[in-house]
Amino acid sequence: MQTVAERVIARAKELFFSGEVRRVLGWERGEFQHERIPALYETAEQLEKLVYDEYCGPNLSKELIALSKLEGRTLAILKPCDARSLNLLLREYRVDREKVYILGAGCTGMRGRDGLLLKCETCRGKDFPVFDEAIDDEECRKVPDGDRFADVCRIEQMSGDERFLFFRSELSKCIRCNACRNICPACSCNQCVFDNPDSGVSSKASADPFEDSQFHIVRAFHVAGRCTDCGECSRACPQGIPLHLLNRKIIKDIGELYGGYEAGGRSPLIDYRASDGEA
Amino acid sequence: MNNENLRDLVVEISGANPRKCMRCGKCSGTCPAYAEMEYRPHRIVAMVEKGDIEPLMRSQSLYRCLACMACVERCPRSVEPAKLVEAVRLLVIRGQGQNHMSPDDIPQKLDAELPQQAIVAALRKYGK
Amino acid sequence: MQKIGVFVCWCGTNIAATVDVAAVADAMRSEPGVVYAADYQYMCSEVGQQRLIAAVREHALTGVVICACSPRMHEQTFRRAAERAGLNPYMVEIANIREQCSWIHKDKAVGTPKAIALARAAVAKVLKNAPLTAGESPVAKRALVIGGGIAGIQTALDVAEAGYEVDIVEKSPTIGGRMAQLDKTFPTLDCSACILTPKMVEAAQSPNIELLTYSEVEKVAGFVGNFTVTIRKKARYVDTNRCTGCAECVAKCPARKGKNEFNMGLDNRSAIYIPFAQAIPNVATIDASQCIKLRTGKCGICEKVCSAGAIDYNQRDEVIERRYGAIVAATGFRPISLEKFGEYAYQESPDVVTSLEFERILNAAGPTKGQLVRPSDGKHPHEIVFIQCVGSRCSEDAGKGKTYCSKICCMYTAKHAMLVREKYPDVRVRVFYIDVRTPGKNFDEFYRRAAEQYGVEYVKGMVGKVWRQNGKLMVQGSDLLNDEQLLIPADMVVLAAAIEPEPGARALATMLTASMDTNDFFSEAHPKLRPVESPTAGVFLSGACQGPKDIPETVAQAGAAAIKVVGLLSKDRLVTNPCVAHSNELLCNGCSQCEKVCPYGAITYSEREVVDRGVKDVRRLASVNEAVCRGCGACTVACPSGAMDLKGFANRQIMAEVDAICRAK
Amino acid sequence: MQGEVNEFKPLIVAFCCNWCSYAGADLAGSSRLSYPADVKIIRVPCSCRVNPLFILRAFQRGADGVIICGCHPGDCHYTTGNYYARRRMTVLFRLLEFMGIDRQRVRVEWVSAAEGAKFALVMNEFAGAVKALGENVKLGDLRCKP
Repeated sequence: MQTVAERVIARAKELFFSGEVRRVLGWERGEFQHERIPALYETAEQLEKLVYDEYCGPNLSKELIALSKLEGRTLAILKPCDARSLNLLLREYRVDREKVYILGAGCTGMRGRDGLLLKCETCRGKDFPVFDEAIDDEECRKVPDGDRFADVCRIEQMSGDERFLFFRSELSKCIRCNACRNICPACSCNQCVFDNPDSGVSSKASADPFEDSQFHIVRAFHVAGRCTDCGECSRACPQGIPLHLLNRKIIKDIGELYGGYEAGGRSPLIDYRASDGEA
Repeated sequence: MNNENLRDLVVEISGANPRKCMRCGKCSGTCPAYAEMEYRPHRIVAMVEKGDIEPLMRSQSLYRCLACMACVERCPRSVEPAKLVEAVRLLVIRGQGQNHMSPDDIPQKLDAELPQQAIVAALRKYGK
Repeated sequence: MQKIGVFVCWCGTNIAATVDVAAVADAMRSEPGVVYAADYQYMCSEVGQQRLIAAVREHALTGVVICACSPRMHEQTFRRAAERAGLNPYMVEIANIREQCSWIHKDKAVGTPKAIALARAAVAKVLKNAPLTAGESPVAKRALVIGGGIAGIQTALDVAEAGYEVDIVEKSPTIGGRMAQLDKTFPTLDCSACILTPKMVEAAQSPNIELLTYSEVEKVAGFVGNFTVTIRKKARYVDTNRCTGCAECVAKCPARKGKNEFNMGLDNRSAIYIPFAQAIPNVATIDASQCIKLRTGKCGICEKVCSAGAIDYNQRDEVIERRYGAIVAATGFRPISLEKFGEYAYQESPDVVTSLEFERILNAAGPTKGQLVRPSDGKHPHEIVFIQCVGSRCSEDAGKGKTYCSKICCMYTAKHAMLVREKYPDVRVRVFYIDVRTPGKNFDEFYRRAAEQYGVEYVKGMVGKVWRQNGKLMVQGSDLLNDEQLLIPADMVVLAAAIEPEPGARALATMLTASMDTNDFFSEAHPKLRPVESPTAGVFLSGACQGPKDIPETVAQAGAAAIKVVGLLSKDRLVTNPCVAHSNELLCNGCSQCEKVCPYGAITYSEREVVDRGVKDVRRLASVNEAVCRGCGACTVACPSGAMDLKGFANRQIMAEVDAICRAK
Repeated sequence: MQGEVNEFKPLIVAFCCNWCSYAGADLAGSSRLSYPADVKIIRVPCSCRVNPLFILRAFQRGADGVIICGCHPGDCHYTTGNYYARRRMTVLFRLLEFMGIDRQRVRVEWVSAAEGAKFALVMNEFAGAVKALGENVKLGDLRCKP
């Protein structure tokens, strides 16, 4: 990892100085030892702060929606999971491929304050579905064999009332800060239905407690068949709500019922078979 | 018991529905025991539907039915006449409060020449 | 500021008996936006409509709610009335307080509050309605008839007669269909070919009719007035322009093992064949599965003997695409398979035949040249048993046969029995029947003649079993009226097999998006009032594909379908449904989900400039072709941002209805 | 009489497609086949028009059960709408169940225009099932602290 990280930073700088790319999207150090914040570097001076290490958890792919509208190419350092998210954005025409230089960065699992990130415990794989070049090594290609549906299965085993109490206690923490929505690479609407007065569901402040749970159900449904399972919703949530469980439940169901999907391909929810089972 | 109650009982025991009969007579056209019966299969269905169960219970026709189930197989309306016959037979047997035949009796009655269907049919006819 | 008027209809006592109409009107007066509410006996009457018009004018209403029968009944009526009053017709909403309320509830204590809830929902919806304007789409002045039997021929002739062009697509090499296979027709006993072939010739010669025989429909796109149909013209390996129909090739062809479809497989035909003498077009067709040349490369005799040079072994299927304004399904019927009716020994004995096979046996152009002989040994039969209702009128749980009456069997069986007795008085003919059903002009007289004058013996009862024994067919059946079981040593048994729709009809219905019933007969738009129209606009039904029927009924229905087609083609433009999808470009993300889900290909994407909150931006945006969109709304749910919405059933409208209904709690 | 006053009346929202199920409901009406007044029908062009938002909104506003009725698979007036609806609702219903919401409160049924009797039967059955579950409190307070 050490050498991979050095090579990634060196290569990013090289591409910047050669004029191949106009700017570099990466991370910089935050206030805390384990904190890395997305950062955009446009000068050589700034670029000295570029960091790539085991704390670079944040998924940068969504930033490229805006960046690909700027003049010139943007170099983005993407981990395999981030590249999956970008792939979705490319396939949905949200990012202009020509404007992005994807530097794939090998990853051995990212850490946060409490150790290995949740999404990394059940890493979905180390391949880059889309990239211009990738830098990794043997160690980076090892995939941990965690079962990403273990938590979903555990909850499925609980009684209906237990499940209800579990989600009620979790969702009751929601403060509607929209961090989950803002970080989610599948949540890229110009304007969210929840911010649109014409949708009939907009609400700046929740009028009743149900609205927050409705927000999360609808959000899970809107990203159903498109979610790349990057886990950023749960990582970003300041209240620690395990929001990824809703998405994973849907991913698991779609896998069992309709044979799964790869985000960016035709979503199983805009597809059908005459032989599908009944609801 | 009045006619309607008896009819309902026969319908309940048999699980068959005589109202579905369209009076085509295919059961009687099919029945191998037709000649020996006082009441023929189509008539039996009609009698059950009407509630004329008592004359049926007294009739030997019940025991002429071979329980070969050909009428059940061929009935285009799936009325299942043989099941109605069987149900009436059961009414008679239950009324007598005894079994005419129990599975224990079978071994001594076995005969290499006897078709297995006949054994099953005998149980259907004489068992409870 | 919206001003809504609410009109509560009594529908005589249909509504007023179980809904307190005055109370409903009263409750509506306190609903937000409602400035006028009234009740009246018959809103759909001219007087009722005048009241609506007067109220719209007097109170300057901007929207109207009618609490009455189902919108499927009178939505159009009230929209037109609103239009006459100067209101946009789409500012009308119906609260269905008859079918959904007064008719299903027994008293006012239940009916009135529910009617109020339904009325509230309609008011809530209409408050969110926007005026809509119907668009127009052009009509392609050409009709397509699928199926070249008597139904298709008659429809095409009538459409052509009215001056419109029409194509007949027929999957077999000739038009004529089932009627061409019949010997005589009931109840007049005139020769089927004699009355059919002039019509076939007329169709071939009409300048307005094009026959696409040996062709099949592959794909249907578009909508009423604007169908685009892909048709595969299968390779005949014969140039139809050159072939003279001399049949020299047919006589010389060495491959003679093909099943003769025209004779129901009772004899064989050559690999190159003309189905029957009066076939139209009268040209040869090579059956590729039988032809030695096409299978092995050797032979080529037909090419050598053809003086016209019409044989072309290299011919390929041709795929053409045409535009039509209207499509008529006339795909016909076939007898059912009898594999589940083993008791009649149809599979075991060649002397047990279906009625359609018997028809061919009686026909002078049939396998026996019209001689009544047993298929097994060619001997003259002395005893024939006809069995009716074979596979018809079976209960659903019987696991075999059809639940319906096939309708034509009683009459053709009487016909067959009569023909046999007329020509061969020595033959004893018995008909086993469950009921003899002869409604129709001169039908019962015909049946009685068979019994009384021709000595056909009708036996009330059913055959249970048929088996072969000593060169005879033993027929065991019941004679219910004589209370006996008959055992008849017969020479032939004729089964009146149930009829079913042609098996290709299901796939066609899917292409046409026309609905079918559980038996695969095409459904009508209304079983009584729109019997020749499919629920899918622009698709019409002719003949037995809609349900069992005899020739006169088929011809009548074919004519009715033709007039519906003509009515449609006579219009230059059609008014399109304005309740179509619409994309809000400021909300559209350009993700293409809607495009992928649209069944009509109505959504396209393009890069366009938008001004979003004062900022110019070029974005990839969806747009809806309103002439192609049919308003299903699939895109509206696929769209995560809510950019895609449906006019007339907008998110905010449905949401308002939900809210209003839930307010009842 | 006292018992009837206190009897729980569920509120049921039924989304019916215009071509099959709404017509089936009309047929139930013209055949005078009764079903509970608790059922209120909203007409939509197709079952695929039903947005999960509508269902959640109904629950939010106090509905005790929501049923979506469409044409039988293969019979959709728009060819494919009910197939999409079937997948969407399958996924949504499973998610709701996962979150502890009674599965019996939501249902999809295929009712053709000819099935007036089935419509009445389905509505009677569904209303009965929802009534047996009692008032829907869960969806109303998924966030409330215990």
